[in-house]
Amino acid sequence: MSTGTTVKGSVGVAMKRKEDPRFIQGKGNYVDDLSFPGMLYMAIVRSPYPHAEIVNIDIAEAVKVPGVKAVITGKDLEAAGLGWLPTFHGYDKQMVLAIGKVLFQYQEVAAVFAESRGAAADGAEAVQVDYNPLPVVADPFTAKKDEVLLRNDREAKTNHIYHWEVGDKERTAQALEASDKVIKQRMWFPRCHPAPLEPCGCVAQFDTMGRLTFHVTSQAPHVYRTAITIVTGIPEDKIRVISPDLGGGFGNKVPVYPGYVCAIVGALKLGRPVKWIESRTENLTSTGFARDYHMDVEIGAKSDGTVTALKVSTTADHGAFDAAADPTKYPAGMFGIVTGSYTFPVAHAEVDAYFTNKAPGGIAYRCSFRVTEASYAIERGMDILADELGLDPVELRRKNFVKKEQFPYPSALGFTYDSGDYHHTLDVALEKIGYQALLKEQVEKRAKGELMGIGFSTFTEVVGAGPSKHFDILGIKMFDSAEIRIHPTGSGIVRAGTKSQGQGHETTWAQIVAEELGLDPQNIMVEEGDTDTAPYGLGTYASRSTPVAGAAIAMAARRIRERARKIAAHLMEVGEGDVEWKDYKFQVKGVPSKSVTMKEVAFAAYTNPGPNEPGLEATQYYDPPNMTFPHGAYIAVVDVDRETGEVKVRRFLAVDDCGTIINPMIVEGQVHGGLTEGFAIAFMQEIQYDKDGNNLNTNFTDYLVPTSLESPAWETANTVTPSPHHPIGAKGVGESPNVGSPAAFVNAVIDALSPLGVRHIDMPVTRDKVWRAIRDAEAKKDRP
Amino acid sequence: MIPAAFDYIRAGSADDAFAQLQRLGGDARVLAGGQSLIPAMRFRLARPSVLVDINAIPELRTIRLDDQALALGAIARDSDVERASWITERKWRLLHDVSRVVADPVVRQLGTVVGSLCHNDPSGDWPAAALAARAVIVVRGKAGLRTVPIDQFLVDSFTTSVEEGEMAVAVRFPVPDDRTAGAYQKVERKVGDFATAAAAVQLSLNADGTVREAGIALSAAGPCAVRVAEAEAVLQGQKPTAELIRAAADAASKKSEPQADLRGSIDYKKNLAGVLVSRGLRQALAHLGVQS
Amino acid sequence: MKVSVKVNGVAHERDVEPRTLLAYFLREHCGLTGTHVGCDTSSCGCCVVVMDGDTAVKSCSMFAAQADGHEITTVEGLAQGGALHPLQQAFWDQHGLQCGYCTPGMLMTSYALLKHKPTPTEAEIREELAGNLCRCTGYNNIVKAVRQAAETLQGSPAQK
Amino acid sequence: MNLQYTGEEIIPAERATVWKAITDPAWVGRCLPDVVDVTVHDPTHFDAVAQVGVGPVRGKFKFRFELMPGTAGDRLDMKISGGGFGSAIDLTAGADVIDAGGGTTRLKWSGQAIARGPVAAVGGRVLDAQAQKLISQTFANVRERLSTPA
Repeated sequence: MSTGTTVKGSVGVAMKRKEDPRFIQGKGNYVDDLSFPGMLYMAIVRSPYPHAEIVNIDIAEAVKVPGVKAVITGKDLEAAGLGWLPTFHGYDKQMVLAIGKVLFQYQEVAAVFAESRGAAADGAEAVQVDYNPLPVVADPFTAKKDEVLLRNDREAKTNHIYHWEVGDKERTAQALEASDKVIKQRMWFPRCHPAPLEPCGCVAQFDTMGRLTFHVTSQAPHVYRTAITIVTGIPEDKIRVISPDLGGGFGNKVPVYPGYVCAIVGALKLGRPVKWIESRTENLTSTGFARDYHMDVEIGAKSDGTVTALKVSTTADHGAFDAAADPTKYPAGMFGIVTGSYTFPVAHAEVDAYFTNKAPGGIAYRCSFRVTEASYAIERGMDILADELGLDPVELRRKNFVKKEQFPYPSALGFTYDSGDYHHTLDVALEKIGYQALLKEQVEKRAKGELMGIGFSTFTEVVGAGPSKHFDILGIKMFDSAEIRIHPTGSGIVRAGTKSQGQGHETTWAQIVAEELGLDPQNIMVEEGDTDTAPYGLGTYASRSTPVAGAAIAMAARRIRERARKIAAHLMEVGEGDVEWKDYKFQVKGVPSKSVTMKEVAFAAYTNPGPNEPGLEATQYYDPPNMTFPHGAYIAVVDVDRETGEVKVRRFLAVDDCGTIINPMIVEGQVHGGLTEGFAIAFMQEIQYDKDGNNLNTNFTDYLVPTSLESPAWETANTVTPSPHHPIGAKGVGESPNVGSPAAFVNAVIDALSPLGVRHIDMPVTRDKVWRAIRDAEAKKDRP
Repeated sequence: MIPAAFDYIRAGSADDAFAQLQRLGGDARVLAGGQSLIPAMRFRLARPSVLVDINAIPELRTIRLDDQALALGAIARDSDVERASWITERKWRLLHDVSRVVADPVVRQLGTVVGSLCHNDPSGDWPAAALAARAVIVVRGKAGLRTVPIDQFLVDSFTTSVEEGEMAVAVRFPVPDDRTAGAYQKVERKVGDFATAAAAVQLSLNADGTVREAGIALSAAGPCAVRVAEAEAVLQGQKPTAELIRAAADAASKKSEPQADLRGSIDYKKNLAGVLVSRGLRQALAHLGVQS
Repeated sequence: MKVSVKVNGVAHERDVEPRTLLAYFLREHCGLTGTHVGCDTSSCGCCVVVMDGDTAVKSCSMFAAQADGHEITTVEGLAQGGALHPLQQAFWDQHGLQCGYCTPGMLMTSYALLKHKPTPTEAEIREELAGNLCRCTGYNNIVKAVRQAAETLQGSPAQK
Repeated sequence: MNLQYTGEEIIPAERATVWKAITDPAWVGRCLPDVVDVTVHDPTHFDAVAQVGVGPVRGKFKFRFELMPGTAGDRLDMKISGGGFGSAIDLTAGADVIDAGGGTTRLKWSGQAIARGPVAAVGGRVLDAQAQKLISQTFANVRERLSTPA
């Protein structure tokens, strides 16, 4: 029966990516690559004012521009009942095109449809808008005063959006009171932007029967389909959303943007396909930003360093609309992970969010819903505590880590950490970087007046949203799905509700299926992003693909295996109970020589299924029982130039524990990329607004993406603590490096400057800020 | 983003280009490397009605080095300088350094030295270098060719002494003597950014080690690149000591009148001006084998 | 206006507006969508193509009219006779790409780089690629890939 | 971005003459540097089209003016707004009109420019020079035109 060939395992193999051949030959298929007969281009007129009444919009000149077909404004949309679109967590809404007034600079005011990109831009330029400027609220602390009310469309006459809290406020206050030492620090995690290299865009077209095909840069195509139905009333069966190749996403391609609605309206109104591709400026100024959290962190401890309590009060700036993409019940996302890797007996976290005249958002940029903010707060806080107690930051961490035997560990803020071995991961990191030698070098350097710093971050993440009893977006539970079909000759197709943006799902999903079924991953095709073919899923963000969809795929494969077992029993003429799955094939228990491969079973499923149901297909929805909790130990080594404030990251080691590793090459690549984004956030990236509400970082000349020259060479390693509840023990990794690294970078800089008495610098840690901190510290020292 | 519509004229020769500019006056702009102009046009900040493209004129790409001067034609690319055979000679060290930090490596393939001087961005690299190296610009006007010393050429932010209808056709750098070296020190937030601050330095020494001529200039330190004559004077005729270098650096810091922006505050940039002049002088001296 | 450009060895003559950027000429008039556009400020390098065999240019900061009479090589022109170019192979082998959006530009800049510096050091590669942004890879593997390609093209190990 | 400028002009003319001139929209409009067209709407409002040409920023830009003469005849404020392609530039300028004796008048002026949108974000460094030129040159032209009898 068996051909005798050995089938190898596929999970854990550094398999080259199956998607790469098309990308390296310029055969990728991104939204802007699409072209359809009669296609029009759309351009958006945007407001230069952050807060202003719209006195008049004059489109007379614009419609005269050669090539311009139509111009629509907020009034037109409002009349059609399309004035507003819901934001994902369901308790705010966002204007599609400004109605009555504009609430942030670069807000969408009108849409122009034309025969070419150039004509659309000419038309947009010709739209005359008269504004009457209103007082601007450019920060949440001004917003809090409620002197200027921004959102008069809302019932509540306040700029306050929500108050959210978790933990025991009273006991935390008491514990802090009783602590030997309490550190307090205001930390700002600045507003940043995912800025994928491919901007957002779409092509909307209706066929002759009125069915909408909507190609769009979406990390969550099914959610888009549902959202389009909610906004436009087009029945969901009349909508096909296709998310083709995505040039990065990082959270930016989760929300539904006003431009998409305008393109659909234009396509409907004009009966022609409409393409809208935003410019880099539009991307940075109007689509989902991340962070903008002002966090007041208090940590209490005994004098020996044992932590006693944690309190974090946050003021959040959501901009003009609360367009965060957090799950409904979690307006501040997973911020409750702020107790980190440490055994706080009690803790309290609260977030108050405000509207301001800034771009809307609050999305999860390469992070599982506010986990980056939380990790930064606790990891920076632990360093400040170590400094004030005169303890080694490593020892302080080690002393307070959740111990291996404490898992599953119930945190003070309500999570149940699934698994981990924090001590081991840290030990591996210390050993690998040569901590003792670095400490010795630092002592020598300090004696010479040189500024060298070593910074740590030993973070715990919470990813894989999420269990349906807690998590939903627009009411839709955050499960995910997979459908697998095995073809007669032993190849197959897997479809999932996720959408890769570079993570390599076409490879890793195939590896999971191949591992579970003993097939060749090269012959497992992966298809995502087409709502007509893929089963419903919530998409790819928040490191949820592997924990949720990856599990669904493994479970679907196991379903197939169970069906295959029956056919194998039929083929080997034994009872089903006598067949076992061993060494990637079915064999008769105790008779290794009698076996059939999955390939053989697959053929039989279509040619000779016996009494069993023919075919070999399965669909599986997976509702995770818990989140997964990846962790890591990161170490940064920096040298600071006193004269210029320049920080050179000399070394950076990331030891990650993301549970079972499906493809080590891809995991390493994910870590490299996340670290580089973390590096950028720590040192150079910020969406800054001046006090008048002007966005100052509107393109890549001022919103800085590090190049190959600035980016450090990364060192990586892994420890493996499988998740006990995930079918293959995987936890997710894409976001860990972006979550964990900012604190390590900042901690290293502060460590370098600590001999001068510098305690904290807010990100981005620019040369100017470092130089100023040194200068001020030295001036203070010089004073008697 | 798409530029506003314009008419395009491809000049077949330098004479043709000049004639077109004379004919069109203020409505026309020269398209050389286009690496500043085209992005500005995409944002519609620049909207010339006619572009006169001079890229198809081989005579303007020439780089001529004789006993007196190095002459770079109007479309000699930054990368032509970066890859020139003579660029590794010590006396051209300033140009060497600059040619490797202008914009980014790909932009340098099209970007031109003369174009950068004509653009006269207050934070550009070539204007400061040209000041330190005492370059002259060759401008073609109604009365024929004239040479303009760089100090007179740079008038104000984004403004030069080239009048409407005129055309800068080359820049000439005097050939330094063999006891010359320079350095360009630039602090930028990342590759491709304009300078937060930058210092161009060129030193020629006498046989006895005293300074025969010093050229010191700053970028991002005012409305346009600025010569620090005070620092040059400090060094002139002296053996460069640590003390004199400090004095020159202090003069540079004092002379620097930067604007506060996303790149840094005024006091930070003033500090940098001094630090970078000091580092540049030390580096130039090190090239000359002088410990400082 | 008429513009005629030889792209990957094939002559393309099109009637375009003078304001047509080379990137859009290639993408929309020649149907070669491998060249991408990621910004408006010549910062990102997604649009890099090679002009006249060895000059990497940002095709979004150049008008198609300027390319008239020139030869342009795009990512689609790298593979020859069905065989991947050593750079393409190396980017695949070394996991030098993730989302793939910057990849064509990276490949073309690297292609021109290896024409000028056949055996670049790691530091030189990092310097020469600094006009191309990548948001996914952190560049480590891209640098490795260019080294591998250099070695393959040289048939011997590149100098360290 | 927010830019501030101040300056002073001594004009060889009586205060009343100066006042009459600078409160006349058609007259003021002609004082703008590189102005190509002035359209007066009413005694305090006019539009002016100016040819702007600094560095890469070149082209014709339209500005809307509102004159706000003080009742005491010693202070003139004006609001100027312009823009294009998603940008807005709002300038405010004010001048104290002071009798400086001997048939001369002192114009002590200050101006402020606020730019918003791409023009500020991308062209900010150019704009500073431009706004300064616009304001200072306007007042210089006031002096010039009142110095040379028409």
